[in-house]
Amino acid sequence: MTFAGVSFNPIAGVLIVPAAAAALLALLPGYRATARINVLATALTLTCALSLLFGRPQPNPYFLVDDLNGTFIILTTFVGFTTSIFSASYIGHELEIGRLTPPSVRFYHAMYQVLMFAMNLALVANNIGLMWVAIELATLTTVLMVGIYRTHEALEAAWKYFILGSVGIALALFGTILVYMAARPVVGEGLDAMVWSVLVSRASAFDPALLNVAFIFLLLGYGTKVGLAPLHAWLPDAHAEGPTPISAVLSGLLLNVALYALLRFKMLMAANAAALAPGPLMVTLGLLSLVFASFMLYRRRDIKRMFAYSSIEHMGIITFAFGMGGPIANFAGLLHMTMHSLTKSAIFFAVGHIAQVKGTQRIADMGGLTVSHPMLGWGLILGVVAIAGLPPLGIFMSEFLVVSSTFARAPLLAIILVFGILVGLAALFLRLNSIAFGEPRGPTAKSQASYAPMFAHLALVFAAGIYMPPALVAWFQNVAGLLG
Amino acid sequence: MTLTIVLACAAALLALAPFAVVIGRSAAASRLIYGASVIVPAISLIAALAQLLGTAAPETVTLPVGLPWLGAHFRLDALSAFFLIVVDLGAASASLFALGYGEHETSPERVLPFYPAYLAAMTLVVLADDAFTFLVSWEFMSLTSWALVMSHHRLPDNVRAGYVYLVMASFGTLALLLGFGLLAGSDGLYTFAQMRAAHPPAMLGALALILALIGAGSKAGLVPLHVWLPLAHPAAPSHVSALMSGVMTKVAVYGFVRIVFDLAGPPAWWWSIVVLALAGVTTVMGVLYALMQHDLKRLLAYHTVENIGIIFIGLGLALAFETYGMTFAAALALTAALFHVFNHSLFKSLLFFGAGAVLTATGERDMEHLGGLIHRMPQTAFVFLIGCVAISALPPLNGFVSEWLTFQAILLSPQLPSWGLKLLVPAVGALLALSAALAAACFVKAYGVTFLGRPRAPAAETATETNSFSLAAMFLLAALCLLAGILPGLFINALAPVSSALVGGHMPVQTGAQWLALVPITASRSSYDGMLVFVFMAISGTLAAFAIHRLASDRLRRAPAWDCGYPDASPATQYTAMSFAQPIRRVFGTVVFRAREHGEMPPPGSTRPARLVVELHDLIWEALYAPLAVGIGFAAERLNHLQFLTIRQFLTLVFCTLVILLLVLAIWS
Amino acid sequence: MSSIDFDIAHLLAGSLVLVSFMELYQDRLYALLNIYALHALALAASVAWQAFVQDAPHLYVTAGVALVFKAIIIPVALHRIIVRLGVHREIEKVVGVGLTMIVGIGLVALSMVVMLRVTHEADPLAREDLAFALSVVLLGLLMMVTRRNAVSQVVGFMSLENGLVLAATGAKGMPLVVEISIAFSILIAFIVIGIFLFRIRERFDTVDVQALDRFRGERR
Amino acid sequence: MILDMTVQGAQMLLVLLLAPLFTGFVRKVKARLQRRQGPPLIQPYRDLARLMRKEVVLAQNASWLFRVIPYLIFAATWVAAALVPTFRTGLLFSWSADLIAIIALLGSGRFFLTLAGLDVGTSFGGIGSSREVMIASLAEPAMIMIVFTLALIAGSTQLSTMAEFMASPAVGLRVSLGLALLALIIVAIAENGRIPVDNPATHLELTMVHEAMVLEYSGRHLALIELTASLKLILYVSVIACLFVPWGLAPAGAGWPALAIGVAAYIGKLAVGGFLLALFETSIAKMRVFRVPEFLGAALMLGLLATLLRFVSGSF
Repeated sequence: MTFAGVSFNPIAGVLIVPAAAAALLALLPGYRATARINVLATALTLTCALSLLFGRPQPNPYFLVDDLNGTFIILTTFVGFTTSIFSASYIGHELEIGRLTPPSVRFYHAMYQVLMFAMNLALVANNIGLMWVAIELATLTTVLMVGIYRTHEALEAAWKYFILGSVGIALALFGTILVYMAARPVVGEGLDAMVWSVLVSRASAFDPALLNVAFIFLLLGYGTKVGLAPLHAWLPDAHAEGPTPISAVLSGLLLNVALYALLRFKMLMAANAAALAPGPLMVTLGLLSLVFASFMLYRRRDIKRMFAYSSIEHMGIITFAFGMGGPIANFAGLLHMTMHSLTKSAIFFAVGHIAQVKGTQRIADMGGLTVSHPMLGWGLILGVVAIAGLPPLGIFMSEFLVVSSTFARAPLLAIILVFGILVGLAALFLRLNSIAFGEPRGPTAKSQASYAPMFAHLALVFAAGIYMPPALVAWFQNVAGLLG
Repeated sequence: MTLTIVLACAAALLALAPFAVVIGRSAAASRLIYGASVIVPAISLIAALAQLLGTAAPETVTLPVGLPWLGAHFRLDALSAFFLIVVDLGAASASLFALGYGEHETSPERVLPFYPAYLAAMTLVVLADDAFTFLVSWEFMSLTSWALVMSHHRLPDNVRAGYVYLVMASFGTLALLLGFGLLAGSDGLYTFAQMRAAHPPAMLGALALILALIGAGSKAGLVPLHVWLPLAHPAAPSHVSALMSGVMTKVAVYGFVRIVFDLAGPPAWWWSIVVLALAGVTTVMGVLYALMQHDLKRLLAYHTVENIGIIFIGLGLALAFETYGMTFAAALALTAALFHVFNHSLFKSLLFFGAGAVLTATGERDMEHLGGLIHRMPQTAFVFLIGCVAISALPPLNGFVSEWLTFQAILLSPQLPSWGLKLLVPAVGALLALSAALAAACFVKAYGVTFLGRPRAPAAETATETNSFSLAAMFLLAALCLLAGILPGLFINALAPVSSALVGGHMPVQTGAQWLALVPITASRSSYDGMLVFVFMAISGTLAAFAIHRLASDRLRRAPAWDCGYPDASPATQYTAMSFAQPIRRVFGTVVFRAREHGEMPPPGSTRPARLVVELHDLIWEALYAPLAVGIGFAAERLNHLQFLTIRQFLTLVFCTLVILLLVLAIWS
Repeated sequence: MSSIDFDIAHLLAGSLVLVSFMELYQDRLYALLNIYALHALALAASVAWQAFVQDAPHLYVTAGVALVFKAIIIPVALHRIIVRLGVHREIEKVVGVGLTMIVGIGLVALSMVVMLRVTHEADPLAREDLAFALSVVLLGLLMMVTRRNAVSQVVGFMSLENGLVLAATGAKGMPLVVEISIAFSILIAFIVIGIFLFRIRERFDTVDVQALDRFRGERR
Repeated sequence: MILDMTVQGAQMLLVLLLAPLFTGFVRKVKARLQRRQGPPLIQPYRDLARLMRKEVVLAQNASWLFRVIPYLIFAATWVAAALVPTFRTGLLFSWSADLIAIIALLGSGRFFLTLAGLDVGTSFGGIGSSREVMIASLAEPAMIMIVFTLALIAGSTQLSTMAEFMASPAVGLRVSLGLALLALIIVAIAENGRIPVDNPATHLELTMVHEAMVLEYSGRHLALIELTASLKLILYVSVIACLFVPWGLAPAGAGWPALAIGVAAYIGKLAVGGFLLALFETSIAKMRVFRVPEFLGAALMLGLLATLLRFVSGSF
């Protein structure tokens, strides 16, 4: 589209801005301005993404924007923006207490932009090879950021993430190759056989057996990134040991991006009648992750690791919902994913500041937050209430839709689902009680936190739970229709 | 129109919450908030009364919030109106009480924001007309009351209570969610109107009943789902305890009635058996638990469990009669249940207010440290006594009337064809009678130990009468108890539209009978006239007093207590709550609680007094909940090892998953 | 394509699987490295052959990368590391060679079964190639899982990745093959460097031997 | 109407006046059976009169409730007694409370009496009250069960209707009736604190229940309580009489001769009942307090059994 005669392409915007910012941050000497540049760049990216609402470019062999990834792009850029604001104050504090050195701060911000670039690229890519490359780039970036503290724990977490991630990369690539093989006889050699929009239109003629094998590899490859049990191993440690903004981005965005890739291939599978239905596989993995993570929540002593497991739990629910399929379940899955991104990142904002004021991540060393730090305490409570799926916040709506629509179709699955949710809720509140209530424990120094991002997210979640604008609903329903 | 007013009131209450957050700590805050919470429910109460007594046609309103393509449906029919009256009456009186009581609140900023939201939530539950709105309001009600329970969070017990409460509440909500999912079907017909129209098959209806029993029952406190109730209700501030015990449990009853009588289709023969069995057990267990307590508020909470049992007995009978088309009997049973709902909301709130007044005056909930308050808090003592008489189902007060109606309903049940019911109903009747007698015993204990006798601790000696707002609230409820006791006909007539809407029939209009007597069936069969009994007692009592004082002596002299000649025994020689319950504990407790007593003799030479130790076991907790907790803990512990695997082992997991999936693929097709 | 071309491609791909088995069999690190060099060599050969058959010159690049980087640089680097860090020379196994072999054969059979379901219009070369590639991938994974030494696990990962390249090159006319192969080489370089940086003498499991139990997850 | 009024009034006065006499009669017979002279029949009246004239000695910390309670329980019991058909069914106000309500009225009487036991705050008051509620907690359900049985037979809970039905030949001889009668007698003994449950004559502290509760009462209050006790006794006897030996009861709207017969019959029944009670009391020993639950549990079981029989088939 054109603004004031200057031709402007939003896709280019969401890609070039972060890339340029990354380069700038990498080259620029000094670290003082970096945080501000970071915020500025993400804000710019967000505006570019929002301009997608007013018109989107034609799909070409490399890039595609439809309602599905439009949702993801806007969500990603928005959370990326708020997180950068949070990260400014967070990193500032880290710098003060000397956990981070100026060079590492520069490195951090550059990497942040690279990550944004990679995720946007993965989202807008129309070429499955490109998508693969982008997701792997994102993974490797986060690996580097997880290890940024250089402590033994951080390095080990990063290493674990790196190794498991690499295997995931390999599996995903193999799946991609198989898809190409399946497409080639039908579409013909060359680029077209990797262009998703072409693939999905011709998928009915593909060789089902090849597609099946391909999907299994893709499910495992990208499922590793989604953090589905039993492929989840990297996730808790990466969340716990990396800087909190990265935990927020990981939980809020990267998991979604990987899930997005899965959804694309699910659509591909669904387009071919003879291939095996992707639903049951996703349902199984989803339930497994949900129940497993809910039980893992109980023995957690590290607050960030606990919420990392809760992310696994919710990715399980989302995967389950998309696996069930159908207009209601898909809508619920989409809604749940959006709400989870917002809520979980808000929780990590709160947790980051809490860990900073308490000087530790051990749950045992924090207590009575509502007394010592009311804003943080109540913010955390609100977040946990939301993440536990209690009304009137948004996640309740999606869980309502998932459970009620499932129970009529597959009662047993719904009962397992409900069981998992309940177990998880009990664990979360068990910890919340000791963190937020009772006599204050640990240092009670005031924190110079930036509450704006946290409460902005929570306000959005709350609003969505009460009232969703019809336009958004129509949008989501449309996407649900796309997903079939 | 009415519905709009009511919804506006709910909205106003919701709006109060953020306002309370803003002004939370200021001095005038509590007066302001509670004052508003008196007025707004009062308005809504008037509207609801107009709806019920005017027997207007149901109104519906749909707001564009909530589930997007559905909207929030609200409906005000006779049933909703009745329960709305219960809710608003309780809310208004509680707020009135809190106008005075709130002054003593140590951390008002933790109570004020949630209180109005809680009231609004209860109102919305009763009005909701689609599954989503219902569940949102329902769980929001739990959430706000949880926050109120946590308001005194520095006591570890309260934190634990809040935890158990929230988990149980979510459990119930999820059960209801499943039930609604069932009734709504796969294509999501979430409005109650659609569910009514759907006529679910018997199988579905049955499942819905079970889920409703779990969901609503856990909120109402049916045994064995009651465990959270005696923990959470006492933990909250007293006016909130009153609302939770007196009103929220009734909202749960509403949920049950709405689902089972209105939505779940025609009942099957065994539904009533399940309900009656549970209800009978609940009734007796509740009162026995209560007898074992010496914490005043916990005792009251357990009595709520008992009364919920009585209500569900009525509902179960109504189900049974409805199953076999005995419309009239069903109407009688249902009316009895609903009337008891109303009565219990009155006197349970009253009693919790009294407990609150005692708590503020003495700082004590433990009866073993109280005593003799009747001298220092005469007015509180008086209204509390009325509450005790009412809840003990003694004439001429209202508790008796509803239990009497339930008995009448039981006496109609021999006509039931089902053999299971033939055997079950008399047993339930016996349990009901037993619980009535035990309740009387329990409140003799509660009142006698708290208000009568001599102070057992300095706190009780220095107590002073509570403030006038609280007294006003208590006297209001006491007056209503008396009114409902001596003129039950009026209230029962008001219930006619409800029962005719639910079971297609209602009791005969009561105002026809002579002297406003209550005639459920025919005058020759059974009748009761609370007013006459009351008048006779008043007349004969005053007559006797007058005659004796006139004709015989009216001289009076104060002297030390006689006590068979033992001089000035210390207050410690009085009967305590535990010792008062000892005979009953010996009779029932040895079985129900595995109660054991043994004396602890001090070793020779030590001056420590010998002590009598009583150990009680909560068998339900030990048999049901403790194993569950252990099981989950065990599973968590086992799975936790997966956190500590080496990278190679994690890779092995990935590898195995891959191989398994490939095998599946190889085998599949 | 003529049958002789096909047979040669088949032969090379098969040899790759064979070499994978030889890797599984090794119990000395140096020998393992040599075998891996052989593996890479076979890969290079088969890629080159593919380039010739498909007359896709860009594949020669991939072949070259395989030859230079994987067959020479990496083995030498690992050799150096072993010497420098004084890693134990013999390979710790989780399960015995025999069992590993049997499982490996099972995996090859599995990949055959899975791939031969592929209908016949996908040309035979692709099918066979894929079957072999899949077996190589699975064997590489098996190696990573059943070996304790970091070095042998790296080797396992690298042969897994060789399988990928084999598949990619077998996929006629697939774009980005070269880029992908190079990207993967870089990835492997990272891993090797990581091993060197973190002084991983024996295992992947931790960045430092005595840190094995002190720093893992919640144990702190 | 006038007649009804007078009859109702007469009934109230009759029970009130006869109650002490009946108590005296029982005592006399007991004394005779024990080969004693025994007090004269009118002794209870003398006691009441003397107590009335005495001044009240009130414990220091006795509350207003303590002073109100005697009148309360007297009123409750008297109203209850006034509604039991003694010599004529269909009393003017008999419909204002059916049998369940009458039992409940007695229940409220007991409720307040037990409170009185706790008011002064002495150990003996506590003993009395706690044991009383224990006894009541079993006696009341038993009584309700009995009412169920009779109500199911007579198809009503109105005493008048029940009595008329019992008088009618439609009753026949029924198992459940026998069980109910047995249970009712046990309950009546327990409720009135007679041997073997309690001993109205004793003041041996550890065995007494009713007397322990009223230990602190004196003067007119004590008089009222004594009067209430005898009212309760006569009430139970008349209930038994009108339910199980309803013969001679004048029907509603009957003329003077029938009424005369009714009164005479009632006096006769009282005499027999009193004699039997005295005989029973002299021939049995008081049981330990914690045997009482078993005794009453038996009554409860009997009542429940009778009700079940009625539920299962109409023919029992």
